[in-house]
Amino acid sequence: MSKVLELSEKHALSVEKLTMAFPHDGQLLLALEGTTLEVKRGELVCVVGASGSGKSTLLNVLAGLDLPSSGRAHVHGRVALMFQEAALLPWLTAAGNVELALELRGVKAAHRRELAHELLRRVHLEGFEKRRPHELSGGMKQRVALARALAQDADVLLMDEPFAALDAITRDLLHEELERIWNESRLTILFVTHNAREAVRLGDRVLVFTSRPGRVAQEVKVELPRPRSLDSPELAVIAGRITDRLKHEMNSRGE
Amino acid sequence: MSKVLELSEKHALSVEKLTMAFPHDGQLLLALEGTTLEVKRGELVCVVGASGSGKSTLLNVLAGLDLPSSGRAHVHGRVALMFQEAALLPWLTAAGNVELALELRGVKAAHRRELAHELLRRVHLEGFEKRRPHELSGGMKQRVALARALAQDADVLLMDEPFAALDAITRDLLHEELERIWNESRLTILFVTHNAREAVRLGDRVLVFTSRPGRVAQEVKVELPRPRSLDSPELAVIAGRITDRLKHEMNSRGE
Amino acid sequence: MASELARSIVLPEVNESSPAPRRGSGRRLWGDVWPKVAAIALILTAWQAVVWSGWQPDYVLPGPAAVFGRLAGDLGHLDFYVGVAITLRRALVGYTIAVAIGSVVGILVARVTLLRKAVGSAILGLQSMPSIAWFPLAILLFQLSERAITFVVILGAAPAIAAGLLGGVDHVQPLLVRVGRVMGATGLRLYRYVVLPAALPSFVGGLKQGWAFAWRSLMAGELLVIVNHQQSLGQRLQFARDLSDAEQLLALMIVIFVIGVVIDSLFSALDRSIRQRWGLLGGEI
Amino acid sequence: MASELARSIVLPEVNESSPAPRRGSGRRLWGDVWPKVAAIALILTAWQAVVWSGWQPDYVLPGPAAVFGRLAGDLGHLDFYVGVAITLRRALVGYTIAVAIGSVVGILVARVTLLRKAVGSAILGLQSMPSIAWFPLAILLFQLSERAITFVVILGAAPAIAAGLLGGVDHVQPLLVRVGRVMGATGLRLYRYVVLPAALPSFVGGLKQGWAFAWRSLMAGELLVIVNHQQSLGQRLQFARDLSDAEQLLALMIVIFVIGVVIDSLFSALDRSIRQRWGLLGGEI
Amino acid sequence: GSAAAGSPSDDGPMALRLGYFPNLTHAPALAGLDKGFFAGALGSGVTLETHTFNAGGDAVTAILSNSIDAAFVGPNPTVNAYTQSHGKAVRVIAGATSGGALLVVKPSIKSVADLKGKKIADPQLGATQDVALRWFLKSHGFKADTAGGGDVGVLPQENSQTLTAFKQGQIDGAWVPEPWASRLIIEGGAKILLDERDVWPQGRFVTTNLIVRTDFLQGHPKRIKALLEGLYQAVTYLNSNPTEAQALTNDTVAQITGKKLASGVVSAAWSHLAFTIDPLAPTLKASADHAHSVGLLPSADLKGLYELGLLNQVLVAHQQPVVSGL
Ligand SMILES: Nc1ncnc2c1ncn2[C@@H]1O[C@H](COP(=O)(O)OP(=O)(O)OP(=O)(O)O)[C@@H](O)[C@H]1O
Ligand SMILES: Nc1ncnc2c1ncn2[C@@H]1O[C@H](COP(=O)(O)OP(=O)(O)OP(=O)(O)O)[C@@H](O)[C@H]1O
Ligand SMILES: [Mg+2]
Ligand SMILES: [Mg+2]
Repeated sequence: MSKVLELSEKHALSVEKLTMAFPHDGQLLLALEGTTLEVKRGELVCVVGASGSGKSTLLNVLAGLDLPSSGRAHVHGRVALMFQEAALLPWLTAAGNVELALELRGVKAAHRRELAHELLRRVHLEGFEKRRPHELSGGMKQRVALARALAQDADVLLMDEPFAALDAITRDLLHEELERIWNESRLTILFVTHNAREAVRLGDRVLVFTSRPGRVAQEVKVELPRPRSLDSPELAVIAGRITDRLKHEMNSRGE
Repeated sequence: MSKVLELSEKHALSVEKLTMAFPHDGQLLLALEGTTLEVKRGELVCVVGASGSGKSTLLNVLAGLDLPSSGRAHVHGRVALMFQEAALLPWLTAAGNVELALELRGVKAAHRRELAHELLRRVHLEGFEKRRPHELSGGMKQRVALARALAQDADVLLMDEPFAALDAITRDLLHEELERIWNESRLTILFVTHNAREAVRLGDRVLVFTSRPGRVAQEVKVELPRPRSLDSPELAVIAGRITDRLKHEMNSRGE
Repeated sequence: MASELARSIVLPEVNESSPAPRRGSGRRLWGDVWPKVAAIALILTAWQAVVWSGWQPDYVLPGPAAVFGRLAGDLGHLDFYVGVAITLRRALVGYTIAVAIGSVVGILVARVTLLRKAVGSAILGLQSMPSIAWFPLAILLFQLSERAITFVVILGAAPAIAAGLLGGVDHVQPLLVRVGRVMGATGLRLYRYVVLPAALPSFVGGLKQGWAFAWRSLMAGELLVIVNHQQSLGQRLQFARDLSDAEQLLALMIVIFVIGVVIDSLFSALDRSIRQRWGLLGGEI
Repeated sequence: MASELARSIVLPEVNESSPAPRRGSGRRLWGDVWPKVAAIALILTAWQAVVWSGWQPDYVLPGPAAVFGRLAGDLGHLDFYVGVAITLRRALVGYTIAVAIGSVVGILVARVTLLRKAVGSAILGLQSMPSIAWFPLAILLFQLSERAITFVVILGAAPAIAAGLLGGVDHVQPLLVRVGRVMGATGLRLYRYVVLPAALPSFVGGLKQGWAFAWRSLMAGELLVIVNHQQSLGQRLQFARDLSDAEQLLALMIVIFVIGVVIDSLFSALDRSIRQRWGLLGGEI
Repeated sequence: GSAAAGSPSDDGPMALRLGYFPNLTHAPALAGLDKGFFAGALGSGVTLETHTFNAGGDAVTAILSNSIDAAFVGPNPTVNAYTQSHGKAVRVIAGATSGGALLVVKPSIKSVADLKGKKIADPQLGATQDVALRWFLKSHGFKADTAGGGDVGVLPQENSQTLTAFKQGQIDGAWVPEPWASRLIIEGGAKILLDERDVWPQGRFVTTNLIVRTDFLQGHPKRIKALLEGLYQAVTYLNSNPTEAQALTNDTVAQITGKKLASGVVSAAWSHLAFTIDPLAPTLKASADHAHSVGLLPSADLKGLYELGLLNQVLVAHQQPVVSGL
């Protein structure tokens, strides 16, 4: 136990030789194989990888939703997961979805409403509090899901392509917002994206996944000063390297 | 009738003073207001706009799924719509989803299987034919939806952020594939995206939408020779201009 | 796309969309009502036609006029309302308890794997047990009291309600459950906040079926204890049958039918409000 | 996030995931079976305990031994199997027709707005009509023939089946319907390829409830036509009751219950296969 | 009385659909069928189709809707069939059984006076036994309302339930037909307080009679006469071979219901029953009048109910005294 506590001082999240196999048609499909990675407390790590390379699978295992076929995944502290789909509860309003997260976290009823509205304001959704999911656009749903994930106020935040449905401008604003929140708390973030520039924009490190089965093929330390701009040439260079590596991965293993 | 026929020689799609209002809480939310646009036969037009600016609403009206509050929307010929969500039928396999589109189009049973496999191969999903939607990753689902939309072999293809869930490399491959298909047939495509560079990469023209209520704020003719590369500097310049315009739109109307 | 997918040649079609017409609420109401009126008129006409055709003598198949005359006669007696009230009270009491029991059993069976394996498949077994089979047990346990009737009603309705809930829980989208789990909802809280709301539509379906079971069990159960002369509907029905009184039987069938329709409209309103919330309305199929 | 969302201080927890244990199929089977066996044993023990307690004389509440003895006796006669076979045949015939009628009515009511407004709310009205109310009409239409029984069974089951289908159709995700429409499916094809498959889970629920209704109606309806020497289950049940033969009644209840459980297992298998396809399995709630 | 000339259709092959209950009180029907009396009398040109019923109401519905031609039923369904059809649909053409209804009570009840404050069950509100019980109570100065209250609580309920309720002590007695009365005595330890025969002149009152559709009677008088001949033989058989008849009846009932009655019950019940082809018309009329006077049923005009011409022809042929209707 003491060893674990000690570890937790440094690592918020550690994955060791994780393998995940899905049975299908009598065969096994390996989504992850021997994946190993570690994320320190307060770190913001981005994961990029080809479609189907097991990124979502990894997050699901880390969130405790699925059991791996073998290997270990530790998360120290409370976890929040923002799913790839918005996955809002259809019978609750936008605010209701956020309030539920607050309620389950134990926030008193008196504060919930106010806090939920504040969180929705942060994702630029004021005025849409009372709408139900089916009345929201794709990007709006994703932003509600972000507000809900933030509402959990977890120690570790797992995000699965959270800004995929957003236009460049809104995405930019939310990058800043996320960075600010991360700066202010000791939040640990594992951020999955398919956009190399976004990964470099946000991450302390970027992990490039191999194609299926997923494993860390390359680790890129991003040492650019923050705040970074998506359009800066230095960022573009690093992103280009990552994209190349990804291309190499996909060509060598076939997709 | 003859006038319509004449028109149809030139225009595959025309929208005139389209307004769409959603009632909520006693008020009306205007998703589209007085939107007017035309797409010529065989043209590939991209639409970019802020989240919630009515892009999906426009496509739904064009596909005949929703009735507008006022205005007109004409589509000449058969329409296929690729939804923003993958929207696969959960009880059918990947191939089954594609085959259903073929069947509804009238393709003989004998050919369906083969054709469906061919289409899935084109979206780089060989080997996943028999999987059901819940066994596919987010990007894979979107690719099945693409294959299904292509299977409809319509005259006009409406695409709602079709590549949002894909990594850069797969997206690149599918850009090429889409361009090839479009080149080979006289397909008309209206392509919604939130990625300005993608819009410039693909479109003959790019329409920039205002923030809600959506209207065409700017029309950018892209006169770069095809095939274009996402990384080319000329493309980046045009995309930058579009992004600026988008930013301007969002700041002026507030989002 | 090339050759295999070569587009069939079609003349250009014009899909034209124009604004949806709006109607006043008066006309809307009328639009809801007239089909029902027409259906009733149609049935009455057909019935009258059969009667006039002389297919059966009027004491076997009385005409609408006679039956409605009889019904009007019944409705003119206070007794009748008292009887209907007794029956409705019994139905409500039994049904309420059945909802409580059915819900709890449904949740337990859905939640506790062991329990599901042990008794899950017993639900349909119980449901298909006819009410009369329970009569002796009802008398054993509750003597000749109203509670014996209630017991039979509960045994009729509770399994259907449990089955509806169980079916709903089984078909909840796993993604929603995962959302709940990630938000830290476990055990009963997961049920309260995620699983049960998601299973609500199917549960309402089960409630509806449960009502039908409750009502039919009650009609049989009311023969268990004939306490007083304030004749309940079940008794009246049985007497009409014993007396081969076709007019009375048809009049009672109309009463039962109307009660069913009224109850249905309550459930329908509930169902519509759920569908409204879930955004399942308006998409004309 | 700042102050309002300041994280509560918690000791670091360790969520550790390790591989799921795999079990042999023999052990899995046993795992499915023993809870049922335990439940049965529990019930028998409780029953026996009540009997031994002397709460009721044994002719009112016979013990398990007596009842199973009686059941064994029944099972030793060919007659018994003939009777059960007759009942099952009637149930299947009536149920099959009810499924056909219920499905067609369900689809029509779901699809044709006019029809829904006209007769949609009549379904619960019909469902809550007790079987005995139909007896005179059944005799009128079909004399004292098997068809009279079938008629009663159909009237019992078809509304439940239609209601299940209707409920399912009403709760189909609009997005899926839109997908179908965009792919060019309209009218019946939209139903065949999209709406009905999507409504399948609720339809299966309706089929299950319909079976229970069919069976209960049959138990009553079998008294309509009594053929000597070929005792159907419904008749046996009634006679057991008429004769106050508690042993026989309990033995028959066991038979009915077992049939219900067997039928349930068929429906459960169907339901599981649907959930498997839809990816609704495995996510332990 | 238009039964003299048979119509042409009365000669060809045909079917006669006969309804009855698998019950001790229907012994003449059971014996007639099982010993072949009916078949023998009707001859090979008539196919005898039988239908068994459980409730009088169903039998009447069947006869009114032309699903059967003739049925053995109790007085209550007889009156219903006649009055519901405004005197048109059916006629009583013969009797079958008399007696067999008793008031049995807990042993602690020694006299009629002890009934005060007790709960007595009977088969069904408005049924023959219910009327008899209320009439009896009224004539002994007890008040009994139809709400189960008054000096004596009258609780109509099904006979099978009565047995259970009595065994459990929930009721103090019951006025029920056979074999329930005997079962209450033998299985439930009840004792007889009153045999209903004691309240009727000559100790006879109608329990079961044979009704036939009026059309059928008019169309096929020869067949009906043959049926009555068979019934005559059956009744004669029952009265002359009581021991054998008891066994036979019990067996036939068991064939239909799946269970034999305890032989003690059969012989006890038998001693309370009598089989007679006389429909005992006045007792039916009296019972209907009683029902009216205790406020259970509207008064009924039963004048044309009996059609005993054919029966009397049969009786005359056997040199028996003729019987009369109302
Ligand atoms: N429940 C499941 N059953 C079977 N196979 C699955 C399941 N979930 C995922 N897979 C398979 O595992 C692989 C990895 O899926 P995963 O969703 O983790 O990919 P991803 O990296 O998130 O891709 P994307 O970027 O497209 O979302 C895919 O090949 C997918 O088909
Ligand atoms: N069914 C509906 N009911 C009410 N409001 C709706 C409905 N559908 C869309 N809206 C509203 O219309 C506006 C435009 O939505 P739309 O989905 O067209 O946006 P979009 O441009 O596609 O955005 P995104 O890029 O986020 O997908 C949004 O404000 C949304 O809330
Ligand atoms: Mg993913
Ligand atoms: Mg959209």
